Amino acid sequence: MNSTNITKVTTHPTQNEALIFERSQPGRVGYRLPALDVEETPLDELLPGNLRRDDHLEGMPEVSEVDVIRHFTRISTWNYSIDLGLYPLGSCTMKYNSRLNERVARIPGHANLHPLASEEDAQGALQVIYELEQHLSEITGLAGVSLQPAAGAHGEMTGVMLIRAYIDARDGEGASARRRTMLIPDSAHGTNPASANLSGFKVKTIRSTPEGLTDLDHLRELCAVGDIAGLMLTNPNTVGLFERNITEICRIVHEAGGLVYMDGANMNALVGVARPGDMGVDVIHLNLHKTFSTPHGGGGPGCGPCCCTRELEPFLPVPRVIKDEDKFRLDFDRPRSIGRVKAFFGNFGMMLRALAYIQTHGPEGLREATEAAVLNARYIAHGLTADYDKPFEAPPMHEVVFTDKRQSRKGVHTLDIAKRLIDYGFHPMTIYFPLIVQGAMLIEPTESVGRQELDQFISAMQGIAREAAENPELVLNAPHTTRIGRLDEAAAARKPVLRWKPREAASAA
Amino acid sequence: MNSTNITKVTTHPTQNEALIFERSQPGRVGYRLPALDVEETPLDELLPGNLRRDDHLEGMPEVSEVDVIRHFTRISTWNYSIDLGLYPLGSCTMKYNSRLNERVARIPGHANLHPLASEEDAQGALQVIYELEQHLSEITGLAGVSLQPAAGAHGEMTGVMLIRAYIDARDGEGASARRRTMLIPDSAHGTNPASANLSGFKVKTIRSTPEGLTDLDHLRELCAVGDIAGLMLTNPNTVGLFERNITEICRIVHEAGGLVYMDGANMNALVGVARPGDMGVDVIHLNLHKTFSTPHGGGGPGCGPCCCTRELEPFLPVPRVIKDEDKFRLDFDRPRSIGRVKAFFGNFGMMLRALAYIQTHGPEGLREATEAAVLNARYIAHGLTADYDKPFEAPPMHEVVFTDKRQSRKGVHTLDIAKRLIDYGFHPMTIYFPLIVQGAMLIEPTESVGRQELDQFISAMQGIAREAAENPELVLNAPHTTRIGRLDEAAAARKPVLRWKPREAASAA
Amino acid sequence: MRYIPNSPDERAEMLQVVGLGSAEELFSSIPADLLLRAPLNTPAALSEIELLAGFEETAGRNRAARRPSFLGAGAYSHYSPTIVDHLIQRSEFFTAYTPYQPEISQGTLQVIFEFQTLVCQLTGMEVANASMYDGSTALAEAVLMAERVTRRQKVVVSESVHPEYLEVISTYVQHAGIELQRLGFDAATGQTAPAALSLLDERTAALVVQSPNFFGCIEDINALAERAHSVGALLVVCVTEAASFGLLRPPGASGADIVVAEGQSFGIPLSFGGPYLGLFATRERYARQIPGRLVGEAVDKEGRRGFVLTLATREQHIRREKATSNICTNEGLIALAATIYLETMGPTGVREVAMQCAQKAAYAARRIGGIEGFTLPFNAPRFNEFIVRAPSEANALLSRLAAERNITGGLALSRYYRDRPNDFLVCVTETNSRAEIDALAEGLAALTR
Amino acid sequence: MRYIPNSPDERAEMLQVVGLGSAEELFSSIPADLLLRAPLNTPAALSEIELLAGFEETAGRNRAARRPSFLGAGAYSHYSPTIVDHLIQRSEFFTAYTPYQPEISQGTLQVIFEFQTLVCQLTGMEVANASMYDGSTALAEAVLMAERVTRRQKVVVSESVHPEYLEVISTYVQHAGIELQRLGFDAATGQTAPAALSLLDERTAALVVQSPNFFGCIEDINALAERAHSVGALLVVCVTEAASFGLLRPPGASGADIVVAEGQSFGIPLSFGGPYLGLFATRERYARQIPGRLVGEAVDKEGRRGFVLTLATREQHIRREKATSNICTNEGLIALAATIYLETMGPTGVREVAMQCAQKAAYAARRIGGIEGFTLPFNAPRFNEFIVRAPSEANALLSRLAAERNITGGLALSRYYRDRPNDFLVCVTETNSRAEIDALAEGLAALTR
Ligand SMILES: Cc1ncc(COP(=O)(O)O)c(C=O)c1O
Ligand SMILES: Cc1ncc(COP(=O)(O)O)c(C=O)c1O
Repeated sequence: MNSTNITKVTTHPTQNEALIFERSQPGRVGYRLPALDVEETPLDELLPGNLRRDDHLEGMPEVSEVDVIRHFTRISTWNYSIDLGLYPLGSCTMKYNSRLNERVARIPGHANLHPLASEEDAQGALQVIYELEQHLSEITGLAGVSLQPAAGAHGEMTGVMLIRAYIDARDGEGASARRRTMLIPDSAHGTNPASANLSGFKVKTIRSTPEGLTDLDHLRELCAVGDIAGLMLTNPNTVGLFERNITEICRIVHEAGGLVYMDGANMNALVGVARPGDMGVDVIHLNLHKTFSTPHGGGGPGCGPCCCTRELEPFLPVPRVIKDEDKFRLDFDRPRSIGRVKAFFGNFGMMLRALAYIQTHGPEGLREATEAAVLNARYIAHGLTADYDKPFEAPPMHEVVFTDKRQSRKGVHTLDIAKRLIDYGFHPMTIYFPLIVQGAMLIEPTESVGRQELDQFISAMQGIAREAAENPELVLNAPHTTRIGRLDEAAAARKPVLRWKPREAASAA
Repeated sequence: MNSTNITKVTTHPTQNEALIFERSQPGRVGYRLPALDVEETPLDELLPGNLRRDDHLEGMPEVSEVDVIRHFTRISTWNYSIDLGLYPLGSCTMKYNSRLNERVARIPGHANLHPLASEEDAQGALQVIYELEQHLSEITGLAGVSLQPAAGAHGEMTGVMLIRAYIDARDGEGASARRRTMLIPDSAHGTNPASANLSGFKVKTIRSTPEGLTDLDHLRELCAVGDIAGLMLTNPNTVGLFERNITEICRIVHEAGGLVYMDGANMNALVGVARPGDMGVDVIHLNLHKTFSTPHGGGGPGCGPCCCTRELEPFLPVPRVIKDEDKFRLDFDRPRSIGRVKAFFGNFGMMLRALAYIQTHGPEGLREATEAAVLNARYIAHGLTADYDKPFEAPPMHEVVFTDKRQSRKGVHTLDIAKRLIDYGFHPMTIYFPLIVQGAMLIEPTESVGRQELDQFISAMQGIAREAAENPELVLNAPHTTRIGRLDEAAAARKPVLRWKPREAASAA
Repeated sequence: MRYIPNSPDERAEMLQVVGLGSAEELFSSIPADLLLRAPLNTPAALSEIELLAGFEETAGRNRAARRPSFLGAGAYSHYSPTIVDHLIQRSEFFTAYTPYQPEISQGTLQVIFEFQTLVCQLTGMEVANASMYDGSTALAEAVLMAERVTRRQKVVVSESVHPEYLEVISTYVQHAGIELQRLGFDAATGQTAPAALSLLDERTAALVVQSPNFFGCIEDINALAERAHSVGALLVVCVTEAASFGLLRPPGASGADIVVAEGQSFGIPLSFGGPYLGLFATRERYARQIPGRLVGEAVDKEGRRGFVLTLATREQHIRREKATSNICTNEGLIALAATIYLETMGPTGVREVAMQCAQKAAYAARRIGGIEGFTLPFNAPRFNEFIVRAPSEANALLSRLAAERNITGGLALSRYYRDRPNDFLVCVTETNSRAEIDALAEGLAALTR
Repeated sequence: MRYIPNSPDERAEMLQVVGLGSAEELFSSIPADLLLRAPLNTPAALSEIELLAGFEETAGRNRAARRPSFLGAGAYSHYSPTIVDHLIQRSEFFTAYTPYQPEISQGTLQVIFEFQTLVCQLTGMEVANASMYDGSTALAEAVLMAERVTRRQKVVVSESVHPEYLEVISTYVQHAGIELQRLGFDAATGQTAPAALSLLDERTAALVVQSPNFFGCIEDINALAERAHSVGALLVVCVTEAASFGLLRPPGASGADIVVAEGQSFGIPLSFGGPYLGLFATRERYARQIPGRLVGEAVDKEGRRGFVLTLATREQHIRREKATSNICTNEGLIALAATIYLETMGPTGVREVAMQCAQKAAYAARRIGGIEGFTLPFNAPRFNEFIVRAPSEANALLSRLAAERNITGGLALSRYYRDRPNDFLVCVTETNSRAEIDALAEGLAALTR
C-alpha cells in the first residue's frame, strides 16, 4: 500500500495499549505519601457519614508507577507532533515550541507562586505580566492589553464585550438595543459568531469577493442600516490574504458608529511588519499559543490577550497590573470594566513562555520569523499551483488555500487527500475551512520548517495528485499505514460512548 | 507478514531521518551566546597562528535548534526501550528507571558541583557517597566499599587488583609470579577474563557441571596446582542458578590460598535475601545500572562499586570518604591502595540515583523487588517449558535460560527466534550467552513487569514455536515489521565504515 | 535566529524560486503606509544564559513561592508525583494540536477519553467534557447551559461561591438575558442560608452553589438538590478544591445536575493562577447541550476501536453563533497532567490525599481555635479550609507573620469582603507538615499576645 | 512498592501457578544458613516528598555549587543548551540498553555513528570509538593500546599531564609489564621540557602529553610528534578541556597517533566528577586495536542503510582475555548529550565558545597578573587556564576568597604539588562574566593588601 515514492516515513511497530481502566488490577499502587504526622481525628468526628463518599472510588484504575509510565509512553507514540515534522494546519500556526520556554515556565519561583500571594510577595510575576503587556502593545500598536483571557475565543468574547461596553457608555440608554449587530465575514472562524452571540450581538454575515477579500459594497450596505456595533475581521483573513482595504474598511465601520474587532489568529503574518493599531483596528485578540509559540498541548492551554485602543482601555477586565514608581500593583478599581472573565490573572504559565519568546527573538528575530513564515507559505503556493486548484489569485501571506476541484472530478476529495498525506508522513493541513471555499485545504507551514521538508511536502502533494488521477482508490482508502484506519464518526455520534464503563455496567447499559 | 496472533503491537509510520551531516545546510545556526563582555585581545596575540585550527571545523553540521529537536526525536522512535515494555535481556536487569531518581540527579546543588570543590564546600556530596557506601556494605555484607569504578568491568578490574595487592602484601616478594592464576568458569561474562588479564592474571577456565553449576572437582583439581590467586564467580551464575555450594567453593579457594571474587551483576536475585559477604566472598562488584536501576542510557553510563572484606579494604582506590565527627573528609593517605582507577570520585550522578532507589524502597521494598523479580523469572520458566528446551533442571533465580534445541531441528535458531520476537512487539532476550549453552536464550524479566505482559510474552514465544514448526520461513526472515531488516554484519566488519565523510571525500576514499 | 531552520542564503534562494527580489516584496499586498519602517521597540534578543538569569531574577522576587503557605481559596498546593511533569513533556503530547485527524492523534484522544471517564467517576456524573478553561469559566458555562436546558432566565447563586467565580458569572451572563440573584449564607454555619432558598421559583433555571464553599464549609447538597428540583430548576454544584472528591460524597450522588470543578488540585502547579483546568460534568440526557469538546469511541472498517471528537454539531466551528459555547482551544495538556495524576494516585491515593488534608486541617483548626482571642466563626463540617477570626485586623497580622515568621498564613477575607476585616481563610493540605502548622499557630499566638 | 506492577495478590496467584506456597520458597536453592533472617539495616522507605527534601538538604550543603567559580583542572563549567538535557530524557534513549538488536536500536546506533564522526572531526583523526568511561581511563587505555600496537613496553609520560590522570595510568599499567617514565616540564614555559625528550628511545611505545596541559599551557604537538616518531614511538595526546578543540589546531593535524579527551565540556554537568565522557580517536590503521565499541554502516537485504555494532571480535564478549579492553558498559547517554551539544552549537558555536574562553581567560590573566604581588609563572601560549603565583599561601587565600567574597577562585596546586604552595590554577569559561572576573581580581587584591 506504500507508494514507492514515500520516502519520509517507514512503518515500524508501535505498542498497543488498552484503556487504563482495562489494565487496572486490584491492589496495584502507584504512589506513596509521607505518613500522617498529626493526631488523627476519628472519622465520624471529622465528617458525618452522610457527607462522605461510600463508593470507594470504584472503577478508578489501580496501577503501579511503571504501568503509568508505559501507558502514556505507548499511547504518545500514536500522535503526530511538531517535533516529528511539518504540521501544516492552516490557522493554527504550529511552530516550534521552544524547550527554553518550557524551562522558564518551570522555574520554581514562578511555578510555585500562589495567585493570591500579596503584591509585595509576587513582584516578579507582576513584572512579567506588565512587561508582556507592554511588548504586546508595541507589537499590535494598541495601548491597552489584558492577559486574562485563556484562549483566542475567550479573548474574542472579552473584545466584543469591550465594544458593547464602549458603545453603551458612548451612546447611553438603549444603545444595546439600537446597536446589536456584529458584522462577520462568511470566511470567519466559528468562534467569531459564537463569541459575538455570547456577548449579546446579532450576527450578520458579510460576503467575500471572488478575490477572497471582504466585499466593500456589502459592508457599506450593511453599515447603512445603522444598527451596527462593529465588525469582526480576521487579517490576514482565513484564506491567507491581507485585507488590502483594511484602512477603508475601518473608516466605513467607524463612520457607521461601529468598532472594528480584529481576530489576531493570523498575526504570524504581521509581527514586526505591520500593526493592527495603525490600520484603524480598535480591538484584537492574540493567540499566544499560535503566534508566540506556547505549546498547543493537544488542545490547550492557550492564552488569548485582548489588546485595544486607549479609548477602550477603561473597559478591560479587572484587575489590571500597573506600575507605581518601581513597584507593581494590582488595580481593581476600574468602575467601567466589563468585569472579570476568569479567576485570577489568566494563564500565567503561557505568559512566561510568550515573554521568553519575545526576548529570545528580539525585534529583528520577530520580523525574521514573520518573513520566514510568509516565505514558506509562498514557496508551497508556488510548488502546488501546477497540481491543485488555487481559488484566489493574490499571493498568500503566511498560509495558502487550495481546493480539491481538480481531484474531485475523479471522486477524490479534500478529506481523502488529507488522509493520504498521512501515509506520506505528514500531518494534513486544515480541511474544509474556511467554509466559503469548497473543499478547502488551508496550508500553514510556519517559519519552523526548512526547505527540504517543504520540498518533501510539495512532492507528496504532487504524488497524491498523480494517484488521484491514476489510482483514485488508493487515495480514497487512505491512510493505509496507520495503526488504525478511518473511524466511523457518524456512528460514533449517533450512539455516543463518552466514557469507559465496567464490563457489567457497559453491557447492562 | 503479521501473524494474526500478534496483539501487542501494530505498525504505524515512523519518520525517516538522515544523518545530521546530510541534513546540514551552510549558514544554519542552533545556538546563541551572550556577547563577549571583555576587551578583545587581537587573535594573533591570543594565540600564534600555527597553534590555531584552520579547517573551520568543516564537515560539522550546521543546523537550527528545531532541526536538532526533530532529528533526535525522530531517531529516538526507532529504539525499543524499557518504557515501551518488557526488555528481557538476561544479565542486564532492565528494570524501571525511576523519574524521581532522574530529578534527584538534576538538583542544581548536586549537578553543578565541581569535583575539586573543597571538602567544606561539598559536604552534601560527600555525605551522599558515604551513605551509599554504608548501604551497599549492608546489602553485600562486605565492610569496604569504593564507588570509584565507572561500570561493572571497571569494578572487576578494581576488585581483582585488590586481590593482587592483598596477595602480594600477604605473601611478599615474588608472590605475583607464584600466584598468577585466576580461575574463571566457562560460563562467565567476557569482562571477567578480560579484567583478570588487564590486571596481570593468567586465566584458567573451570568447567560447569551438566546441572549448570561450578564443577567442584575441577575446582579442587585446579586449586591443587598451588598457583591460584583467586576465583571469579558469578552468583547466581549466568544461567540463572544459585551456586548452592558457594560456601564450599569459597572454602576450597581460601584453603588454596586464593580469594573469591564475585561478579555481582546478578545481585537482583539476592538483595535483601542473602549476602555475598556471608557466603565467604572476598570482593564483589555491583552494577548500579542493573540492580539499583540507574538508567542504561543506550550503553551507559554505569557505576560499578567494588565491595570487599575488611582485610582487603586498605587496598581500595584513593581517595576514600570518611566521617570525622559530623564532617565528611577525603582520605588520600592510603599507602597500600592500588591507586586511582578514575579521575575524581566515580560516576556521582549514578550514585545519587542509586541512593534514591535504596531510600525509596526501604528494606522491605528491596526484598520485595527481589522476590518479584525471581517470581517473574520463575513464571516465564514455567510458561515456556512446554515449548522450549530448558537445559537445566533446577529452578531459576531472577533469569532463566532456554535453548533453540527443538526449533533448530527445523533450521530455526536462537537468532531467528529473537528476531521474530521483535515482530511480536518485544525486545529479544540475551542470545548466545552464556557460551556454554548452545543457542542460549537468557531471559530476565525483572520485577518491573506485570503478569499480563508476561503472559503476552509467553504466548508470543509459544506462537513462535508453532511458527518454527509450521512455517519456519516466517521466522527465518523475521523481523518483517521493522523499519529496517536484518543487517549484513559480516560485510560491515569486512569493510568497516565507522564515520560519515563528505560525499567527495567518501567517494575518493 | 536559531529557531528558524532556513538560513538567510536558503531564504534568498527560495525568494528567487517564487520570483521575488527581496523579503520586503513578500508584503506587497500590505499598503505601504501600513508597513513598519523601524524595528519594533521590544528588548534586544537574549541568549539562553541571559534570558534564564532574567527569569530567575523575577522568580526570586516572588517571595511567596518560597514560604510555607496556608493559602487556598481556589488554588491549592498539592504534591504532584514526579512522573506527571515528566510525561507531559513528551513532545508527542505537548507539541500536538487538537486531535482533528484521529488516525494520527489516538494518543491525545485516548487520554481525553480516560479523562472524561475519571471526571465522571469523581463527580458521580454520567458525561464529562474534554475540559474548560478553569473552574470559574466552567461555572459560568454551566449557568448558560442551565438556561439552554430549562429555557428559564433566572439563576440563583449562593454568596458562598468563590467571589472571583461570582464575578466571572456576572461577566458571562451580562448580555445573555439572564437575571442573577444572590443567595446569602448563614452566619453561624457558613453554609448557604436555607431561608434564602425561597428565592427559587418557577422562573429559576438553576441554583448554583459551591461545596466545600468559599469559607470551607460543606453544603448540604441533597437538600439543595431537592429544593431546586422541586421548582424544576437544575442544581449546579461547583467544587474549587478537587482533592475533596476523595472524601466527600460526590455531587452526582446527591442530585446535582451539572458539576463543575477546578481541577488544579490534581497535580497542576500553582503558577500564579493558570493554566488550570475546568472540569465539566452532567447527566447523559444533557450531553448534547454540553459546551466544549467531547471524545467518543468509534471503530474503523476493520472493527478496531479508536476514539474521535464527537457530537461536534454542538460546537462553534459547525454551529457558529448557535453553538453551545464559543470555546475552541481548551486545557488539553493540563487535562493530560490531571489524568496522569489521577491514574498514578489511583483510588487509594486520591482517598489518602483527601484524608490527610482533612486530618491536617482538623488539627490546624484545633490548634488555631485554641489560641487566646482567635475563633472559628463557622460551624459547618469542613474539608481542608476554614475561616479564622483574629483578634485584630487580619491583613496586618498576616503581613507580620510573613515578615517575621516567614509563613504565609492564609488569605485575609478583606480582599473580597470589606465587612470582615479580622477574618482569614486558612487552607491545609497534605504538603503542610505538622511543624508548619505548629509554627503557624505559634506565630499567630505570639503576634497577638 | 509502587515500582512493582504485580500486586501482592497477583504475586500470590503466580506463586500458585508455578507451584510454590510462598515467596520464601523462591529461594529454596539458597542454603538456609545463608538466608537473611531480618530485613536489611537500610533506611525506611521514603515518599517522594521526603526523599526530595533530603536531597535538597544535602545539595544545600554543597556550597561550591552556588558560587561563581574559576575551577577547571579537568572539569569545566560550560553552558549547555536547554535542549540537551531535554532530549536525553526521551525514554527511548535513556531506558534502552546497548544496541545489541539493530532492528529496534537504530536510534542509539545512529547517534553513536554521528558521535564517532564528530570526535573524528574535532580531533582531526580517522576513527573514534563509541566512548570510554572518562578522559583519565581513556588515556590509560591509550597507553595500553600503544603497547599493543608497537609491542614495546616503555611509555614516557609528561609530568604536565593532569595528576589524577597520571595516577590512573599508573594503576592501569602496574600489572601490564609497562614501564612508565616521567618527563619534566620547563619551569619557564610550563610545557613539557624539550631536553627531557632524550628519554625517548627505541624501546619506547609512546610519548604521552596533554595539551593544553595541566597548567593550561599549550604543548608544541608538531615537535613532540616528530620526536616520538623519530624513535618509532606513538604520540598520545590527551585533552581535558575539549572546548579547546574549537580554537586549537587538532592533534590529528599535528601528528598525534592516538588522541583521547575528556568530553565533559560538551554540555555535560559537573556532577561532582561524573558521569563524564572519554573520547578516543586514532588512525584508521589501528582501528582493530581500538578498545571499546564501534558502530559501523551496514545494509539490509533490501539495501537500506542502517548501523550496527561492528569489529566486535576486538571485544571481551568474544575475545575474552585477549580482548583489546575489558570495557563493556561505556558512557552512552553522555555521548548522546555531547552529540546533541555539538550538533546544536555547530562549527560556529564550538568556535565561539572556544574564542570566548580564550578571550575571557586572557582578560582575567591581564587583570590578575597586574595585581601587586601576583605573577603568572608560565609563559607558554594558553587556552583558558593559567597558573597564578600568589604572594602568600594559595589554599588559605582561596578559602578566604570563598568565605569573604563568595568566589571559588581556582584550584590551589598544593592539592597535587607540595612544592607549589603559592600557586593556583585559574580557569575561565564563557560562563564567567566580566563582573565575576573583576570581582575575582579585586578580591585577590584586597585580601593580599
Ligand atoms: C482564525 C481563528 N480565530 C479564532 C480562533 C480561536 O482561538 P482559540 O482556539 O485559542 O480559542 C482560531 C483557532 O482555532 C482561529 O484559527
Ligand atoms: C555477568 C556480567 N558481568 C559483568 C558485566 C559487565 O558490566 P558492565 O557492562 O557494567 O561493565 C555484565 C554486563 O554486561 C554482566 O552481565
